[in-house]
Amino acid sequence: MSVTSIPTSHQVQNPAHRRSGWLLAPAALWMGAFFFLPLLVVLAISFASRGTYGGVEWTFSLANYLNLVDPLYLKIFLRSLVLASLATVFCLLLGFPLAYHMARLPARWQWAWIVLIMIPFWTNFLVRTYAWMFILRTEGLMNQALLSMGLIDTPIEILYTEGAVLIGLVYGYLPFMVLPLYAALARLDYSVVEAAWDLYATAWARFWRVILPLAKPGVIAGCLLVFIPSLGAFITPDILGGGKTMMVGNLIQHEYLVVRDWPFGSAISFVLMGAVLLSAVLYLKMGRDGAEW
Amino acid sequence: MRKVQVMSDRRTWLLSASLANLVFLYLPIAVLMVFSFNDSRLSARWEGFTLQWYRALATDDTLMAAVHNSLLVAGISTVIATLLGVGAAVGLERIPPWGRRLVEGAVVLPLVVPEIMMGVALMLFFVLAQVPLSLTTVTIGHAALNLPVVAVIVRARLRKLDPKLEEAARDLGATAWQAFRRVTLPLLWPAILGAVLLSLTLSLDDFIVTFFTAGPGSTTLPLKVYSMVKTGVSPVINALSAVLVLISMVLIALSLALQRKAD
Amino acid sequence: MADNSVQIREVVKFHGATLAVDRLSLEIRRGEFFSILGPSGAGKTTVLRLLAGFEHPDRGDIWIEGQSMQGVPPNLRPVNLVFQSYALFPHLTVFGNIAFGLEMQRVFKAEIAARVQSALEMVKLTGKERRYPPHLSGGEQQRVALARALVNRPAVVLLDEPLGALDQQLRQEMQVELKTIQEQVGITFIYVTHHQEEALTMSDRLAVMDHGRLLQVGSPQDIYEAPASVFVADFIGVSNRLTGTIDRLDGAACTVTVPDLPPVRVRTPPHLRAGSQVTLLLRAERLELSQDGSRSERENAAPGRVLKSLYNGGDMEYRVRLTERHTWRVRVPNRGAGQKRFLPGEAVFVRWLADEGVVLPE
Amino acid sequence: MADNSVQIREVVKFHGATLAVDRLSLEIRRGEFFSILGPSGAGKTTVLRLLAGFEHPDRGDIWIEGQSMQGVPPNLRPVNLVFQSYALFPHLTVFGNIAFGLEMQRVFKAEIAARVQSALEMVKLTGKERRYPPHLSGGEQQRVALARALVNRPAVVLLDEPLGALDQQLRQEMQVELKTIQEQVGITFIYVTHHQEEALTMSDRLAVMDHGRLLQVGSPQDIYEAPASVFVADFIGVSNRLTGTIDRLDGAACTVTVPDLPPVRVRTPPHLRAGSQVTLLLRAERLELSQDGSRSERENAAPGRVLKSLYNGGDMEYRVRLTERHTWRVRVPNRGAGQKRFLPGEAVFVRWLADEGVVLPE
Amino acid sequence: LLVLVACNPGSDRDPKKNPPSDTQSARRDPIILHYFTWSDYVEPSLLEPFERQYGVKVVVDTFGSNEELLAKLQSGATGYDVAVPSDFMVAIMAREGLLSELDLEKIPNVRFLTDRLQRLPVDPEHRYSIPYLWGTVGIGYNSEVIPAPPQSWAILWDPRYKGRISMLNDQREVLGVALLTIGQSINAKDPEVLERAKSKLLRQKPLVKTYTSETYDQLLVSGEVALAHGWGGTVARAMAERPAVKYVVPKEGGTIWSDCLVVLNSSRHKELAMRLINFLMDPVVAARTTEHLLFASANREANALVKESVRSNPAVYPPEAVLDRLEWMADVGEAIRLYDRAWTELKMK
Ligand SMILES: Nc1ncnc2c1ncn2[C@@H]1O[C@H](COP(=O)(O)OP(=O)(O)OP(=O)(O)O)[C@@H](O)[C@H]1O
Ligand SMILES: Nc1ncnc2c1ncn2[C@@H]1O[C@H](COP(=O)(O)OP(=O)(O)OP(=O)(O)O)[C@@H](O)[C@H]1O
Ligand SMILES: [Mg+2]
Ligand SMILES: [Mg+2]
Repeated sequence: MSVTSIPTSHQVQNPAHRRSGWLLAPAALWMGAFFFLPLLVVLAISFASRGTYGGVEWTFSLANYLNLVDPLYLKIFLRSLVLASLATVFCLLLGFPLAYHMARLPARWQWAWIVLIMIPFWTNFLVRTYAWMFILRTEGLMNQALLSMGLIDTPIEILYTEGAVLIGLVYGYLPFMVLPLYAALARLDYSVVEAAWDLYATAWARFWRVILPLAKPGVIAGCLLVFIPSLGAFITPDILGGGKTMMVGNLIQHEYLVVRDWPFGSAISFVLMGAVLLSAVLYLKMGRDGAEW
Repeated sequence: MRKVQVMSDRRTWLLSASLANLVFLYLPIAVLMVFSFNDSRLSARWEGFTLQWYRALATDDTLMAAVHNSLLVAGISTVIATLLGVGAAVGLERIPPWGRRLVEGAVVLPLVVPEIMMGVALMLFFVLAQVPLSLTTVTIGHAALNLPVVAVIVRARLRKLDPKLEEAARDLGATAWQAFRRVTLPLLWPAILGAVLLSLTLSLDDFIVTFFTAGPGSTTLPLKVYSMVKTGVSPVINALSAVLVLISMVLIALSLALQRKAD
Repeated sequence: MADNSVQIREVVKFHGATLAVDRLSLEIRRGEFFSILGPSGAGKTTVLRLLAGFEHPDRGDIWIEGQSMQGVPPNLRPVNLVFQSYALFPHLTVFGNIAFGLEMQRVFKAEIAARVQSALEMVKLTGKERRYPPHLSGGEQQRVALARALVNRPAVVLLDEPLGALDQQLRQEMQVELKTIQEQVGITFIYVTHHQEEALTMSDRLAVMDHGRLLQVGSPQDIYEAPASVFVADFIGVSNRLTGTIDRLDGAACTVTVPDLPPVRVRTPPHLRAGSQVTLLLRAERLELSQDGSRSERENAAPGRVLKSLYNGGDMEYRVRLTERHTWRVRVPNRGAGQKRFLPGEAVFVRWLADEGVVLPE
Repeated sequence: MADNSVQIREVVKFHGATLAVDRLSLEIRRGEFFSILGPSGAGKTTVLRLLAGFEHPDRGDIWIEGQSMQGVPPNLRPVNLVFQSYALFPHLTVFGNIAFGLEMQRVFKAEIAARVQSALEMVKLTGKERRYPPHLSGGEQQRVALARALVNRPAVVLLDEPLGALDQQLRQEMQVELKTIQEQVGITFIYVTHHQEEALTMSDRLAVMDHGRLLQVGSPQDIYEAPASVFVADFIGVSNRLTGTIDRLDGAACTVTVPDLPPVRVRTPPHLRAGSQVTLLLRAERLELSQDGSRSERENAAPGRVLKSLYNGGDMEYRVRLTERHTWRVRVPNRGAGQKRFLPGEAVFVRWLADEGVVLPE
Repeated sequence: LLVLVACNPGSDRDPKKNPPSDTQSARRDPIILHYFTWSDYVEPSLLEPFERQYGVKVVVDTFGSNEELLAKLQSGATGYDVAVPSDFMVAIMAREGLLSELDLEKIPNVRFLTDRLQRLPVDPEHRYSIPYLWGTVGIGYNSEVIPAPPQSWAILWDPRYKGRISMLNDQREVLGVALLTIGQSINAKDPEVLERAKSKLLRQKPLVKTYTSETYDQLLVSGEVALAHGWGGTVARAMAERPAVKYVVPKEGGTIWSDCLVVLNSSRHKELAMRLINFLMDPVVAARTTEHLLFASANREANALVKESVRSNPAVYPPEAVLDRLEWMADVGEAIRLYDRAWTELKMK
C-alpha cells in the first residue's frame, strides 16, 4: 500500500496563505490592549493590600493568596464547584436531546430553532429571574400546577433553596450548552450511528458508545461555557437562593463591591481562574481527540 | 404503518424532549408577559388587566434612551467583535502551528475569567490610560468580551471549509482578497450570523462589564434595570421585554416564510 | 426455502414520492456471492437498507434465514452491513471497531480478543489494531469495515459498493481478497456495485436493477451472453445495436433486414416469426475488422469506414461508421506489432459470426 | 521551446521531510493531451499545484508559454486547474461558477454572458445555469468544473483526476467528451490520473511517476509495449514476470533459461550478451491457452494447470500455475459459446509468440 | 504607583487645571449636567424648569447601591456632577477626596432643612453634603398574621414565624439588628460583641426564608413572609398594595439613613451643580419626590406640602418617639473585616 501518511486537512499549510497571518493582528492588538493589559493590572493588584478605607495599598505580599487557605473559603469553593457541576450536568441532560433534534432537522428549521432558543435571552436577566421567583414560590405557578394535577399534597418549598439556584443556573446557561452541542452533532455522520445499530447496539448503547463520544468536542465546549459562568454567578444565588448561601461569585462580588478589598477579590478571581484552566487543560488532555475548540 | 411507528417512536421522543426544553425556556417569558398586563406595580399578585405599562413604555424617555444605548453598544461592539473575530479566525488558520496553539490558548482565556474581574480590570485600565468612561469604553469592553466568542464559532466553521475552494478562486484569477471576499466569506455566513446572534445576545444582557466601564450618560438597559432594584423593578420592563420577544418572533416567522418562498 | 438465506417478497418502498423499490422479489441462496448491479438511483442501497432493517417495506416482506423480519430492528437481525463510506467509528481503534459488535452481544473478553485477532489475520491487518481509522489508508479502512462485519459471523453480509472509493490498482487487489475471504468463510454476501466487471468477476449470481425494478437475475454468463433487455445489455459491456425485421426463417438461422445494411444472418430466436420487428445486439469484442468483405451463411460482413482508433493497451477500440445512423464500436485484442492496424479513414468490413448477437423482440 | 507550452526544469519540491517531486524535467507541447500517471502519493497533484502556482519549487524552475513562472501568483498564471473534487463554489449557481474567472478579469457583462453560454453548450449544460452545484449529479458537476476552467481560454488546463469520483458508466462517457472537447478547443491538457486505461486511451503522450520521480515519458504505445521498467509494466496492464539468464544469442532471437521452465525464445534485446540476467515481461492478453504443447523457433509453450477461471464478460481470466513460483494470469478474449473453456484443474499449455514480451536487464 | 494614582483620582484631577468652562461651551452646545442617582429618584419632567432656566441639559444616570456608586467613583470615573450617596458613604467619599466643598451661599434652600437633619454626624457643617431624603429601617409585618405591632426585634427570632421572615441582604444592617437585640450599638467594633451578634444570627438563620434587599415588598404583598426586615419606604409601597401590611421600628431602635446631595470633586460645572442641588431642595420639587418615592424629605417646607396619607404613614414619617431611638450607621474602619467575616460565616453555615 503506497499510502503511508495521510495529511489531515488542518496540517496542510499553504505557503501562499502565510502572508494573510496579519489578519490576526487587529484582534491580537485589541485583546492585548483591552484584555491582557487590564488583566496584568489586576494581577499586580492581587499582590497588593487593601487600604484602610478601601482602595489599594501598594505593598507586595502574598497575604491575599494565603488568606484563601481557610476552611471557610475552601467550603465556598467546594460548594460552588458542586453547584456549578450539577448545573452543567443538568444543562447537558436537557440540552442534548434538543441539540440532537435540531441537528437532524432540515437546515431551514435548524435556523429557526437556534433563534427560538436565543430569543428569551433578549429580555432582561433580572426580569427573567423575577419571573422564576413567581413560578417557584410556595403559591407559585409550579406548585399550583402540581397541586391541581394532584401530584403533590403540600406545596414544595423550592424557592430560596439550592434547588432554585440550580434551576436558575440551568435556565441561564442552557443555550451555551445547546449551541456547541448542536454544532458538534450537526457534523456527525449519521451512518456511523446506523453502523452501530447494525452491529447489535441498542438505543442506549448507540448513544453511549457512539453518539456521545463523537459529540465530545461539543460536550466539552458546552460544559466549559456553562460551568465557568455558573461558578462566577452571584445574582442568581442571591435572588433565587434567598441569599442564604455564598458562591464564589458572591464572594468575589462582595469583596470587590461591599468590602472594597480589590486585592483580595482579585486574588480569589485568579485562583478561580487557575483552577478552571487547570481542570480544563487536564480534561482536554484526557480526551486528546476532543482538543479542538 | 410499521415504519412510521418505529421511526417516529424515537422522533416523537426527541421532539417532545425538545418541546419540553422550549417550554422551560419560555415559561418565565410567558410569566413576565402576563405581568406586563398586571395592574400592580409589584409583580406579586394578579390585580387585573391594564395597558398602563405599555403606555408608560411609550412615553418613558429615559428608558428609551437606555434601550437606545443598549442597541448602540450591542450593534457597534458586535460589528467590531465580528470584524476582528473573523479576521482572527482566518488569520489563525494561516500562521505556523506553534503560534496557532499559543493564540488558541489566549483566546480561551477570556472565556475563563470571572466577568466581574474583567469589568474591574477594564475599568482600572481605562482610568490608568486616562480614557474617560463613556459609551465608547462600554463598547470596547463588550467587543473584547465577544471577540473570542466570534473567533471560536467562525474558526470551527472555517476548519470545515474546503481550502480548495479558495485555491480554485485564486486559480481563476482572483487576488487573495477577492478570493476571500467572493468565496470564503459567503461560505462563512451561517457561522458569522450565528456569532453575531450570540454576540448581540451577550451584549444586550450584559450588566457586569457594562457597569464597570460605563460613564456618565451611558446607562444601558441592564444598568437601568439593575438600578431599579431599590425602588422595585417596574413592570414597564416586562412590557418592553414582551415587545422585544414579539418583534423577534415575527421576524423569524417572516424569514421562514421568505425562505420557503425562495425554495 | 431451506437453501435460501434471504427471501424478498414483492417488496415496495417509497421515499416520499419516489418509488425506490418496486415490487421486488428475490431469493438469495446460502453461501452465495450475490451482486446487485444498477445505475445510480436504481434502489440498490435501499434494498440493502431494507435488509439491514434501517428502512421498512411499505408492502411485501423480507425473510432472512427462515425468519420474517417484520418489526425486527437492525440490532436483532443476523445481517451485517459494510457501508459504502465504511462508517468506521473514528473514536475507536481498529480493535475497538472490530470488537464492537461482539461487545454488544456480550461475548466474553477473551473470546472477543481471539475472534478479533483471527478477523485481523483474515483481512491482513494484524499489528495495526491500535491504530485509529483516520490514520489508515483507504484499502485498510475497507478491510476494517469488512472485518467488523465478518467477525460477528452473521448469516448474511451486505456490502454497499465497498470498493467504490478505492483507486483502480487497490480495487483489483481487494476484489481478489474479498472473493477469497467469502469462499473461506462461506457466508452469504450481497454485494452492491455499479461496476460491471467487478460484478461479473466476483459473483455467483447477480441481479440488474433500474428504477427500483429487477430487470434480470442470473449467473454472470446468463447476464452477459443473454441479456433480457437492451438496458441490461447496454449496462453490462459495450454493445452495438441494430433494429430490423425478420425476413426469412430457415431452420437454425434466419435473415434480418436492416435499412441501409446488407441482410444479417442470425441464429433463429425462439417464439419469433417472419415479419417481427427485432433488435439485434452485438458485443463490441465479438466483432472483427477486416479488408475481406465475403459473407456466408455463418458469417456476416458489413462495409464501413474507420472514424477513430483508440489505443487501450490490451486492446484497440475502433469507431466504425457503417451508415448515417450506425457508428459501431469494435474492440480488437491488441496482439502486438505483428497485427494489422487500421487508420482513420480506411474502408473496412466489420465481420461477425451468425452465432453471435442477441435478438430481442422489439 | 516555441512548441512547448510547459517546461519543467529539474524541479525539486519537499513537503516537510517528504520529497514530493524529485528532479523532475518535462516538456509538454502546445495543444497536447498529456497525462501523468502514477500510484497514490507519487507526486502527481504536487506537480499540478506547482504549475498552478499553489506551491513553489524548492529548486529548478517552471516556464509556461515561454514565461518563467518564478514569483508569479496563481491568479496571474495562464493556467486553470480542474480540481479532483471539483471545488465548485457551493454558493454560486452554475452560471456564477463559470463566470467567476471572467468576472475576475473584468470582462464586460455582455461578453461574460456570451462566453458562459457557449461554454455551457460545449459541456452540454445549457438550461442548467440557474442550478446550484449540490443539486447537480456527479457528471454534471464535473462538466461545470471543466467549463469553469475552459471559459477563460487558458494556455493550459490542468486536470487532477477529474473522473475519479464518477461511476464507471459515466466515467467512460466523460472520457469521450473530454477528449472531444480538448480536440475542439486545442488547448494543452495536463491530465492526472491513476487509471491506466483512461490514460492510454485519451493521451497523446503520458508520463509515469513514482515517488516524485519521472519513470518514463512517451506515447501510450511506447509505454505499453516497451515499458522501461518492471514498475511501469506492472502499473500499466497486467504482466507476468520471469527471471532468467540469456543462454544463446542467435541473430534476431535468443533463448532465455528460466529455472523449472522450458527454455524461452525471445527477440534479442539490444545491448545484452549471453549470460546476462534478464527479466522477461509477458502481457496477460498476449498469452494463449491450448492443449497443444508444441514449441518452435517462433512460438513458446509452457505446461501448467488451471487454478481458477474468472468470467469477465469481454474476456476470461485464467490463473495458471506453471511452477511453484510462477502463477500466471492469462486473459483470453471471450468469443462466445463456440470457444473452448478450460476448467480449474485442467492441464494446459500457455503459448506465446517469441516476438511478444519485453526483456529488461536485471 | 500608577495604580495608587488611579484609585485616588481626586488628586490628579485638580479642579484648578480644569477651570469651569461653563460660559465657553455654552455657546457651542448646551452644557450637560450629569446627575448620578438612584433609579426613580427624579421624574424627568420635574427637571424641565431647571433645564430651561439655566439652559442646561440634565442627564440622569442611575446606580443600584452605594457600593456601586463608590466603586465607580473611586476608580476614577469622571464626568458626574451631582450624586446622591447615603450618609455613611458621604463620610467615605469625603475621605477619599471625591467630594467638592459646597458653597452654601449658592444653595439658599438649605434653610429648609429639618432640625433633626441639620447636624448629621458624618458632616455636621454641610461641608460636602446636604441631606435630601431619609428613612428608617424597621420591620414590615402582616397584621393578619401578627395583629399586635411587634415591640422588639426579638420577634425575628420567634420560631412561630419560621420560614416567614425575610432579612435585608446587607451585612451592616443584619448585624445591626443582632447588635441591637443584645443591647449594643449598630456600630460596634468589639470583636467579642460581634462574635455574639454573629452567633445570634446563626441561630436565626433557620427561621429566615430569604435574605433580600429587593423583593421583600413583593413577599409581603403576596403573603409569603409575615415579617420583613426592611426600609420604611419600600414597606410603604407594599402597604399601598396590601393594607394589612404595617411597619414598625422596634423599641431597641433602628437605623436612620439619609441620602445626601453632593457635588463631585471631578465635576466641571460645580457652580451649576450647586444650583441643581438648590433646585432639588425646592419645597415643591421635594414634596413631589417624596410622594412619588415614599421616602421622607429632609425639607421642612416640603413635608408640609406632602399629602396627608403619606405624611401620616409611619413607614414614611416615623412618630417622634421612634426618632429618638434611631442611630446613624458610621464607618467602622478596620472592624469591617470582622463584620465581613461574620457575614461570610453566616452565609456559609
Ligand atoms: N432518504 C431518502 N429520501 C428521499 N429519497 C431517497 C432517499 N434515499 C434514496 N432516495 C431515492 O430513492 C431512489 C433509490 O435510491 P438508492 O440510494 O437506493 O439508489 P442506489 O441504487 O443506491 O444509487 P447509488 O448508486 O447512487 O448509490 C433514488 O431515486 C433516490 O433519490
Ligand atoms: N501538504 C502536504 N504536507 C505534507 N506532505 C504532503 C503534502 N502534500 C503532499 N504531501 C506528500 O507528498 C507526496 C506526494 O503527494 P501528492 O499529493 O502529490 O501525490 P499524488 O500523486 O497526487 O497522490 P494521489 O494519487 O493520492 O492524489 C505524498 O507522500 C504526500 O504524502
Ligand atoms: Mg447507493
Ligand atoms: Mg493527488
